[in-house]
Formats: sequence, C-alpha cells, structure tokens
Amino acid sequence: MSETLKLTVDRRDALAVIYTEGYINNQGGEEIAREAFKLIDDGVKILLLNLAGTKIVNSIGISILIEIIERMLEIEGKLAFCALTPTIDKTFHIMGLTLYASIYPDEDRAVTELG
Amino acid sequence: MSETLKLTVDRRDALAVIYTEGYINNQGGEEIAREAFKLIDDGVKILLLNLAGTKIVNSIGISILIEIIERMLEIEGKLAFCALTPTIDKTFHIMGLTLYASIYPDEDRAVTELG
Amino acid sequence: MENSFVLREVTLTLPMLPDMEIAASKTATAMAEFMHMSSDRIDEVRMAVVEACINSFEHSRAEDRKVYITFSVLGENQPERLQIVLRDTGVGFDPKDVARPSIEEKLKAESKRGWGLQIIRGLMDEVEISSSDQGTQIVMTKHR
Amino acid sequence: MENSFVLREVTLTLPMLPDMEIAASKTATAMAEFMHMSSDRIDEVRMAVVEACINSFEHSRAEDRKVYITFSVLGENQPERLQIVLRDTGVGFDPKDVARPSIEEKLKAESKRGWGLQIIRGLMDEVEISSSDQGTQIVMTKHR
Ligand SMILES: Nc1ncnc2c1ncn2[C@@H]1O[C@H](COP(=O)(O)OP(=O)(O)O)[C@@H](O)[C@H]1O
Ligand SMILES: Nc1ncnc2c1ncn2[C@@H]1O[C@H](COP(=O)(O)OP(=O)(O)O)[C@@H](O)[C@H]1O
Repeated sequence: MSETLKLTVDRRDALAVIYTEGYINNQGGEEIAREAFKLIDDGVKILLLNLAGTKIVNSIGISILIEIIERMLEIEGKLAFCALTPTIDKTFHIMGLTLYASIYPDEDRAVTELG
Repeated sequence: MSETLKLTVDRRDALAVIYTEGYINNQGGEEIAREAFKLIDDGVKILLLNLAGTKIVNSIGISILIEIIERMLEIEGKLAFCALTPTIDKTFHIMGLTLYASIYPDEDRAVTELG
Repeated sequence: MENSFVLREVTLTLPMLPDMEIAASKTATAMAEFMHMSSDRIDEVRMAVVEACINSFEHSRAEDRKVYITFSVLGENQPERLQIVLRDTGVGFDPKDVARPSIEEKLKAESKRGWGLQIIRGLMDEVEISSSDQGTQIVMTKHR
Repeated sequence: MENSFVLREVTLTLPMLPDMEIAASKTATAMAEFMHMSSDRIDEVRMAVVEACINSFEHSRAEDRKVYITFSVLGENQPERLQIVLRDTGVGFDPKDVARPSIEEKLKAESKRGWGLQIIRGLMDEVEISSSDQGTQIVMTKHR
C-alpha cells in the first residue's frame, strides 16, 4: 500500500553504484542500507548513490544513510552521492552530510573523481 | 495568478496547427478560439489542435471549442485534434465531439490524413 | 453497496476561487496514487473532481464560498475504491431538470455549455447527486 | 510581521497513516504553484511539509490520529508568501529541549535521528513552533 523504492545495483569491482527510484522514507532508507551493507561485506569500498530517480526523501530515510557513512569510516571506504535535486542537495548540506560524503552533479563526474 | 495556457501557431497555407501548453479552462478555451477565428478569417480551412502539452482540460474550456466546430461547418472547413491524453480522448468521445472533429494519435498521422 | 471499511480518509476545504479545482485534483491524485490506481484512471478521477468543483464554484451561490471534499479509500483489506464526496451549502438544483446534452443540439444553441455532469458520469464508476435548497452533495466512486 | 491579507486559504485534514505526508505535500505544491513560486522553492516547501507531518505522525500521540493543515496565500495585492499551519492535538514537547543535531555526534550515537526540525528551519523562511500538553502547532512561511 505504500510508495515503494526501487533499487538497481551496478557492481564494478571496488566501486558499486546504487540507483534509486522513488521515495526514500523509512523503508526506502532501510532497503538502501541493506543493499549497501551487503556490498560492503562483499568487498565494495566505494559506494555511489545515484539519486536521479528520487525526487523526495524524508529525514528518517536519510538518517539511515548515516549508518552507511559510519560503516564506511570504519573500513576506510567512501560513500558518495550524485544527481541530487537542488532540495535534496540543500538538505544534505543542512545536515552536514557533505563533511563525510562527497556530492557530484552527475555519475560521470563522480566515477572519474572517485576512480 | 491563474494557470495560463501558452499557444504556438504554425501556419502552413490552408492548414494551421495550434500547439497548446497548459490547462484548457475558460480563459484557455477563449484564447484558442480567438486564435482559431483569426486563422479562419485569414483563410485557414483546416485547423489541427495539437494538445500534447495539455494534460488537463475542463468542460467550460472544451465547450468553447464547439464554437470553432460550428464555424468550420459554416465554411466547410475542418477542425481536428491530435496527441490527446487518454482521458481527454475519452472526454471528447463522451461529448460526441468526435462526430464533428477527427482525432489522430499524433501530428504526422493527422497531417498526412488531413493533407 | 459493497461490504467495506474506510481505510483512510482525507478532507479538504477549498475556497471558491479560480484554479482551486487544481488543488482538489492534486489531493485526489495523491489518494489515488496511494491506492495504486493506474495513471489513466487517476487522470479520469482528476478530471471528474475538477468538473464537480467548478460546478459548485459556478452554480451553487453558497454564501460561505467554500467546497468541502472528503476522499475515502474503501475496501475490505486492500484498497478497493476511492470515494469522493463533494459538498457545497448553496441553493441546490434538481438533477432531473438537467437535460442530457448532445453535440447536435449544442452546435445550434447559443450556449455550448452543460457537459459537466455528463463527463463526471462518463469518467467515474458510480455517481450519486443529492441536492436541496440546503446545498448539493455529489458522491463519486472509482474502483481501483 | 508584514501587512497583508489572506488571498486564499485551503484546509486539509489528514489521518496519521503511512505516506499521508505525500498527500499534504501535493496540496502544498498546488498552492505554491498557484502563486507561481519557483519549482525549486516549491520542492523545499514540499519537503518541509513532509517533515512536519511525520513529526506529528511519529511523536504527537494525538488520540484523534489526525493532522490539521491550513495553507494560506498571503499578500497585499499579489500573492507574497505561503503560510502553512500544521496542528496536532497530541502530547506536545518543549522545542527548547531539542538539541541542535550535528553529524559528528550522530555518527557516534546509537540513534541517527533528530533532523526534522533542523531541516524545516533550513528550508523555510520563517518557522514558529508552539506546543503544550494540548498539542503542537508549527507555522512555516515561505516567500514567493
Ligand atoms: N453544485 C451545484 N449547485 C447548483 N446547481 C448545480 C450544481 N451543479 C450543477 N448544477 C446545475 O446543473 C446544471 C448542469 O451542470 P453541468 O452538467 O455541470 O453543466 P454546466 O456547469 O456547464 O452548466 C448547471 O447548469 C446547474 O444549473
Ligand atoms: N508534533 C510533535 N509532537 C510531539 N513532539 C514532537 C513533535 N514534533 C517534534 N517533536 C519532538 O521533537 C523532537 C525532534 O524532532 P525532529 O527534529 O523532527 O527529529 P526526529 O523526529 O527525528 O526525532 C522529536 O524527537 C520529538 O521529541
């Protein structure tokens, strides 16, 4: 009955990209985290979240993403974001997420710089 | 303060195409009619309304379009529509507009058949 | 009438002002999307809501200049239908007095208007109108 | 406080149920579009409304399980600002007790939550909260 988030994963050795489509709320955030932890356990050190398909998020969903940042700090990996709407970008700045996760305008730029 | 309709006109001799963008309500219908009557006075016999940019209409707007059909019957011209959303298409059928105006899926098809 | 419960219900009070029917249609869209109605059917609901709103705006002469709308998702366990009740406190009318419009007649007539109720009945699955000098209520239902 | 009139006002009553914040955000969008707010600013309003709704859903413990929202377009002649008043009849809280969250602290903490009010304040132009054991009201304003 609820808005559901679709995830697509593109694994490329040490880098993986997760594409989201839909609302990142409670469940949405948990789904992303579940996928992210699986990838990290599987050796992924750099994780890029491409949010091009997400136009709306809430703070519950985003706070779950902080758990991924925490884990990345432990393993000296990196979480990055790309293709954010201006409002999601602004929200990440308000929260200070940008201190621990890089934001790129698009995937090409992200992959080049994370590469 | 109100939702405004944008119109673009492409005049091609006896045929003219009016492209709409936005809500066809009272004012929207009147703007279309004004443009249509100008074109008819100017010799246009076949008028195609391409509604690809219109996702919402109301019955007041559409009833104004009936005035264009009336005028076309007088001058033995023709009003046609293309690129309707399924709901606008259904509404035109409910109203019986399709008895006096042809509906085409897209502009290419319309122009070929109206040729 | 099917056996069913109200799974959720949202009410909206709108002023009778230009374009406010769009606000009603967006709230209807949210409710219909929530129950996973197909996008074409959502669009039909949207148009019916627009028509019902402008009828109240134009014809009700309600002194409070307001339309009251209740969107209810009905069903036994799963959402089955969206019921929209739109109410005004205007002068009312007798639906039996409203002739079914036809394009032939309108082409000859001075006024081309009079399509709203016809369109609402064509786009919704069930429509019931009750009206008196206390106001008008239209109950429209669309199955998922 | 600027000198101004209510140019239009819409009220919405929502049940505290999953995803109902989306219905609120769509109604907000309709009002903001109507006053020709830019699409980026509309998006910010949308997000603030979502946050305010889920705060009431999650924390208010209101017995009626409802949130009451009034969207008002304010201005002298032209629409100047959108004011959104969101009210619940819950247990309330003291905004002074809510610490400003920081990412450093959250990274170490068990709960990563506590961002809603911070985000609302960051996205809206003016925010005022009044809360008692009778409920909570948040008044949020965004200029066009
Ligand atoms: N809410 C209402 N209050 C009073 N009269 C109404 C209302 N809705 C409809 N009517 C009456 O029914 C008639 C037909 O309405 P409708 O089919 O929507 O066409 P139109 O609005 O174009 O006249 C209206 O002209 C009006 O007399
Ligand atoms: N409507 C409300 N009713 C009761 N308490 C509230 C309400 N809104 C906020 N609060 C309180 O303020 C705190 C901070 O809210 P917020 O910044 O949105 O973060 P979060 O909701 O993640 O805890 C909440 O944890 C809650 O204690």
